Amino acid sequence: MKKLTKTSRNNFLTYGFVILSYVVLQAITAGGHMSSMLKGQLVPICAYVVMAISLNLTVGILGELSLGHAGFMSVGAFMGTTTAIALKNVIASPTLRLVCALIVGAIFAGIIGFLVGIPVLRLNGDYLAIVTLAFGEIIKSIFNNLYLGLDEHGFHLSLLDNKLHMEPEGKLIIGGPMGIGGIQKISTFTVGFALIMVCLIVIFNLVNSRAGRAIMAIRDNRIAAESVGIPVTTYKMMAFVTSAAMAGAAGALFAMNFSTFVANKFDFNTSILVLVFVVLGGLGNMFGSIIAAAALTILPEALRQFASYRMLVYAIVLILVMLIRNNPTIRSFFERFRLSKKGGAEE
Amino acid sequence: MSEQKKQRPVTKMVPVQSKAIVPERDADKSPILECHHLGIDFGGLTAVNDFNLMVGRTEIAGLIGPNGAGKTTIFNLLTKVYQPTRGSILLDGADTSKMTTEQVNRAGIARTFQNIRLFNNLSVEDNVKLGLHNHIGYGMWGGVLRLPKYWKEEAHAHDSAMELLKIFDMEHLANAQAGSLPYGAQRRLEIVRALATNPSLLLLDEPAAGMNPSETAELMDNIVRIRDLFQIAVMLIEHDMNLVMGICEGICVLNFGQVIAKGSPDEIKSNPVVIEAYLGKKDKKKKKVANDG
Amino acid sequence: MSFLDSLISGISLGSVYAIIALGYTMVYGIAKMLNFAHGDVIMVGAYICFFAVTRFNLPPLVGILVAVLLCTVLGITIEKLAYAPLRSAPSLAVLITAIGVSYFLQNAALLLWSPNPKVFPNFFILHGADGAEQTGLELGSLRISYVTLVTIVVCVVIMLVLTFFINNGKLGKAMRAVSEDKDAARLMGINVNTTISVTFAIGSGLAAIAGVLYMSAYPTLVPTTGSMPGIKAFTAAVFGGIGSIPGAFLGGLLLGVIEIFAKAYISTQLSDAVVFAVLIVVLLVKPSGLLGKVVREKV
Amino acid sequence: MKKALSLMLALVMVLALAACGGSSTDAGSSTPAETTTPAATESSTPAPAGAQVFKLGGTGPLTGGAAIYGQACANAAQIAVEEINAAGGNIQFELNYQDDAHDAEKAVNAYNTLKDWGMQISLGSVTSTPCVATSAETFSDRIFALTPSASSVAVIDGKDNQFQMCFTDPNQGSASAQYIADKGLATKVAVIWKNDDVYSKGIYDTFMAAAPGLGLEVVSDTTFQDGNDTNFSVQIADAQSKGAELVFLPMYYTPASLIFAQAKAAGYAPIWFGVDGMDGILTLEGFDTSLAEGVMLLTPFNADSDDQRTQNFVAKYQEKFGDIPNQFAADAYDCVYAYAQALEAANATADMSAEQLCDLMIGQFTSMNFDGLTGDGMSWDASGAVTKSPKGMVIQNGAYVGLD
Repeated sequence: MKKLTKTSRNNFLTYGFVILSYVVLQAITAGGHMSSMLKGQLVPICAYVVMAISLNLTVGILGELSLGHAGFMSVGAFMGTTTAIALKNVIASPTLRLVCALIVGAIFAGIIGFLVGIPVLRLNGDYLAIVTLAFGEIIKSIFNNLYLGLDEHGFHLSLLDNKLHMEPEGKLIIGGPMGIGGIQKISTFTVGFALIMVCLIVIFNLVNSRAGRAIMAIRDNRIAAESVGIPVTTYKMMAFVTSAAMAGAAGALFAMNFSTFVANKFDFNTSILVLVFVVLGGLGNMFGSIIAAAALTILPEALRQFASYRMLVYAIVLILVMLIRNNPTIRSFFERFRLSKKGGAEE
Repeated sequence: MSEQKKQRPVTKMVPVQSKAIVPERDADKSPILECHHLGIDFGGLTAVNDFNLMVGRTEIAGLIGPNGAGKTTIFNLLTKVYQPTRGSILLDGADTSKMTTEQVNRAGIARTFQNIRLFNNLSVEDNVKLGLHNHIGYGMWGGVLRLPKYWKEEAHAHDSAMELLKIFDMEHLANAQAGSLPYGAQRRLEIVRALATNPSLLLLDEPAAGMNPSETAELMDNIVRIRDLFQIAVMLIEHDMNLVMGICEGICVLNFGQVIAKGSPDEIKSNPVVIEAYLGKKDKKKKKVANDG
Repeated sequence: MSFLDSLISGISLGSVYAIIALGYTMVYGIAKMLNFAHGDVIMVGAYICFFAVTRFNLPPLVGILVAVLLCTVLGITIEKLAYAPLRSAPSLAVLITAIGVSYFLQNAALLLWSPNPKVFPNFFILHGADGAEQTGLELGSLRISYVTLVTIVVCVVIMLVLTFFINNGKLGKAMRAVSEDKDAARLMGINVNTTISVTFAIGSGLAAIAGVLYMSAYPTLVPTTGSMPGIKAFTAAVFGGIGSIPGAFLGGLLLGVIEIFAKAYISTQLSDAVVFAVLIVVLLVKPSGLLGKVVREKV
Repeated sequence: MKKALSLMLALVMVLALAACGGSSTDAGSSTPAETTTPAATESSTPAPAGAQVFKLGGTGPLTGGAAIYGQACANAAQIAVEEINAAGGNIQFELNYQDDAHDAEKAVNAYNTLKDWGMQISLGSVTSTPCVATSAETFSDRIFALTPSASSVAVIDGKDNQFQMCFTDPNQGSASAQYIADKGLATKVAVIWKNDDVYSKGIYDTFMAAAPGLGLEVVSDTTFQDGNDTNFSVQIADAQSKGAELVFLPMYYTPASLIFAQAKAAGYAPIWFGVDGMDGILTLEGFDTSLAEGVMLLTPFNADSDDQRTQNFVAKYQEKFGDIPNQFAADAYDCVYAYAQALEAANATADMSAEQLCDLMIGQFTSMNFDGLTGDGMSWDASGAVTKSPKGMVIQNGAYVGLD
């Protein structure tokens, strides 16, 4: 049981860190000491944290490289926001509406994740990565050409052209390349925090259960996993769909923090950005993902004093951090530290 | 699982050309494993051809032969890592041709690997629990929502895992990372993990590789003990002749993908064809004799 | 647009993808890393050639040589500073570092050369007897530009030279050894670091040539010029079987042809989606790309 | 948690940077921050006594693929600010342009940074999608915004304090169709547009809506996207094979330059008709201007104009930044001067809050007339849309010539 307690201790530290951060940030906001810049970033940070921990489920726990995670975020953003708009006159409470939107976003992203997973999970390595990239681009392409309107007869959907045949008072929701505009900004830091907590609980509980063990076993050695009777495809799919659904919820949260968003926002670069969070934070290390996502989201804003050198500095910081993190000397230094702390529990 | 087996029609036995090596005590029971004319080609190359074998319910069988003879390939065929090109495999009378690796395991074959395949980043206990995977009775939501079933089943799995680790006196290593174990312990852990799947046939691929004589001796005792304890069949590939001759009741010798001899340890020891194959004589002659066998 | 016209358009687009994919796949084949900064080295090469020719009035050939030379130096520098320290790190760490290098090159170019587009001169113009400029061959109603012809010829030459180079000679052998197993190669006395540096040097030199040819075909040069062909070339390389040099050529050509056909016969709006859908289908049928080696895991 | 410690160490660096970067911005809205654009360094002349220094902020893509537009605006606004400050009038500006990388999320971040800095009046955002996002913020924060170039209707739609210096997209679409029909340029028309771009799509939609009523037949309708914007052979061939006499190009000049070159190679020479985004094509470095011969466009600005102010501006811009300014730059330049005029007229003082200034500016802009580089006698209606006459231009011998 020693091991269980050790993992749970780490998990509880992560929960504690998230809760503490929330309380501290809320206190600062309540005290009026929060700058607009940071305040405006709270919800996006929550969304990116959820993106990072969900991608970490695919990349770190399942061990498959995905380059199209932003595609699921996109599905969640469009579907979630559509839901929120459609429910505007049905549910009065914005928070409740937001929660519904997050759930719908997650469900749709999960469904798309399942459909994408069927072909994707049959491949390996770089080929799997390129196919996820391909799906991300396809999703972007489709949303760039999708028109969705709502009138008294219900939803009207059209691909490629803006001919929805709506009643005159009908409202255009998704406008192809224009994305969704005029969004009521109902995302809040509290809901973002709650979403992070829910996702963390799901991931930690999943990882420390029968299913999570099976997923990690597939990562460590697929053939051995098959040889002990683990249905590999089922568990790969389970991880992939869970990850996609969380990304969908993150997308809905993200989208409703802005008055507008477009499909191009969720492109390859966003997928890569989230991957950077995951790798920087450490594969399979959820706490690391949270820190990395938050730090790297704030970093470009914090670098504004460098003006036009900002993104150059960002690139240099990114490279240096990767180099330092993977430097054998520094690594072994901490490795030694770690072993002595554990008191040889391993042998 | 056992119900499933009963429901399956017993496949009609195909006459096996070569001499069966089922030990006396299993003679009245149907064999756990039958291979009929099993063969596989890789591209144009025939890796295994016309492999016929029966293994008794509680037999310890040995599969030996020079390097590259196709021994591991046969294990891979039995566990469906490769699909056979020809022939059939009957596990407890049921045809496995439509099964995948994972289904074959659930039907009762567990194995270890020549190049150890542990879940290196997981703990020893988790490795064993993964062997127990199909015997832990809760699903994804049970785990995520931490339903009472989760706690009950996990506690049970923990006890079973510890029980199994006891076979090799490995309980104290339960929390160690599998990849950090010494070589011998890794081999033992692989056996424990395979046993955890509750097999009726255990395939061991060079279990004594890299072990010193005293470790090997201990391993021999343990293999016999496992067989006695779980009442299962064990089939092993091994180069250590002391081990093979010491514990195997039936031995099958392979060379160039063909069975060249079958029989008891004593018969094999004195078989000139086997000696030839091992010491290496001219190819022509070997082939001729092999066909006779 | 007639079928043949489309085909020629597709080949001319594909030849550009192919030449970029060649460098990509070579570096992948040997160093086993996805060098996401490859597209940006192409951009730098194009800028160097542009300035050499338009500002310093060097002849095009000299301009290309200067670009190849400087890009080779750049490639080695990047490798030494950013990738070599990560030799024993997980491959994803190197991937992220490559992305960092890509950001760096793009933003450095933005600062150095401003975001204003530059129009790249066309080197592949023949002057006819009447003094009229000709940019391509006319075959009846069909037209194929010299840039395309040159690109394809250069592609084939590079492909043959690379294949020959890798299969023969000491350095080529060392490269193959490193690609198979770095540790074993080291034990055999091969200098792994040098070999990988040379690989990057060659890859970056090829990038400069690719940059010039790419810009000759599609002459708008901006600091982000490299990012699109980078992704497309990655796709092409995977399409053909990543690591396979003929595969990159074939993958690039096919990608270009499919893209043009998708635009001509399906929809210009969804052409990207169609291209990627075809890619997915191909990979499902041939999971290691068209000419990729099927690696059977030894059990 | 295996790597937690080494991770922490690496992140200390990031956070240290974040902290030192944050210190200037996080310290709250009262701190006067340094001006931080590449272009907008400190305005050199000290403000004369009694002068009112207003904090003017804007966001635009200073990095990334759209950097050309953002930098043009930031540079031109800086020139205008320097001129105004140097002239030593009552109205002085402190300018702060922040990078938004053509992204709505980053634009809101940039806007919040400006708010922390104490921005009183805003230049909105340079490009449409970010500006739709920031305009929602400036609207709810009651900060007046005048965007130089974000032409989407969604920028000003339903927001009383959002104004534009440029035409709205629909305006351009219908005006173009009207112009083509009025002048009888063609009846068979092809359109090539960028279907993942708000600007292009906005013009396209209204052009398509207006065309049938004006007797224009759109025979070919093709698109391109980001990352798919180099090879136009299919689009050109489609227009050519369907016999389009005129090709309408609602896009920026970078892809247009490729279209001209590829059409020439394909032997296709229709009438080309562009919109304001086409402006800048003649100053593209290395561009063979003969390719654009005969291209018609509606643009409010012409860098080659012999107007004294324009020449003065172009010369200054070229001296300082080495490039010839495009229409984005001219719009931004006009924005600053329009502000100067409005603030002067309203007797605004620098100690006024953003909200007070907002009300004053709404009053001024809806009532005043402004003469700028991009038009004389500009006026704004309550919706925030500008009224100015687009000039029909045709390119002849590498220069713009008025069409009328």
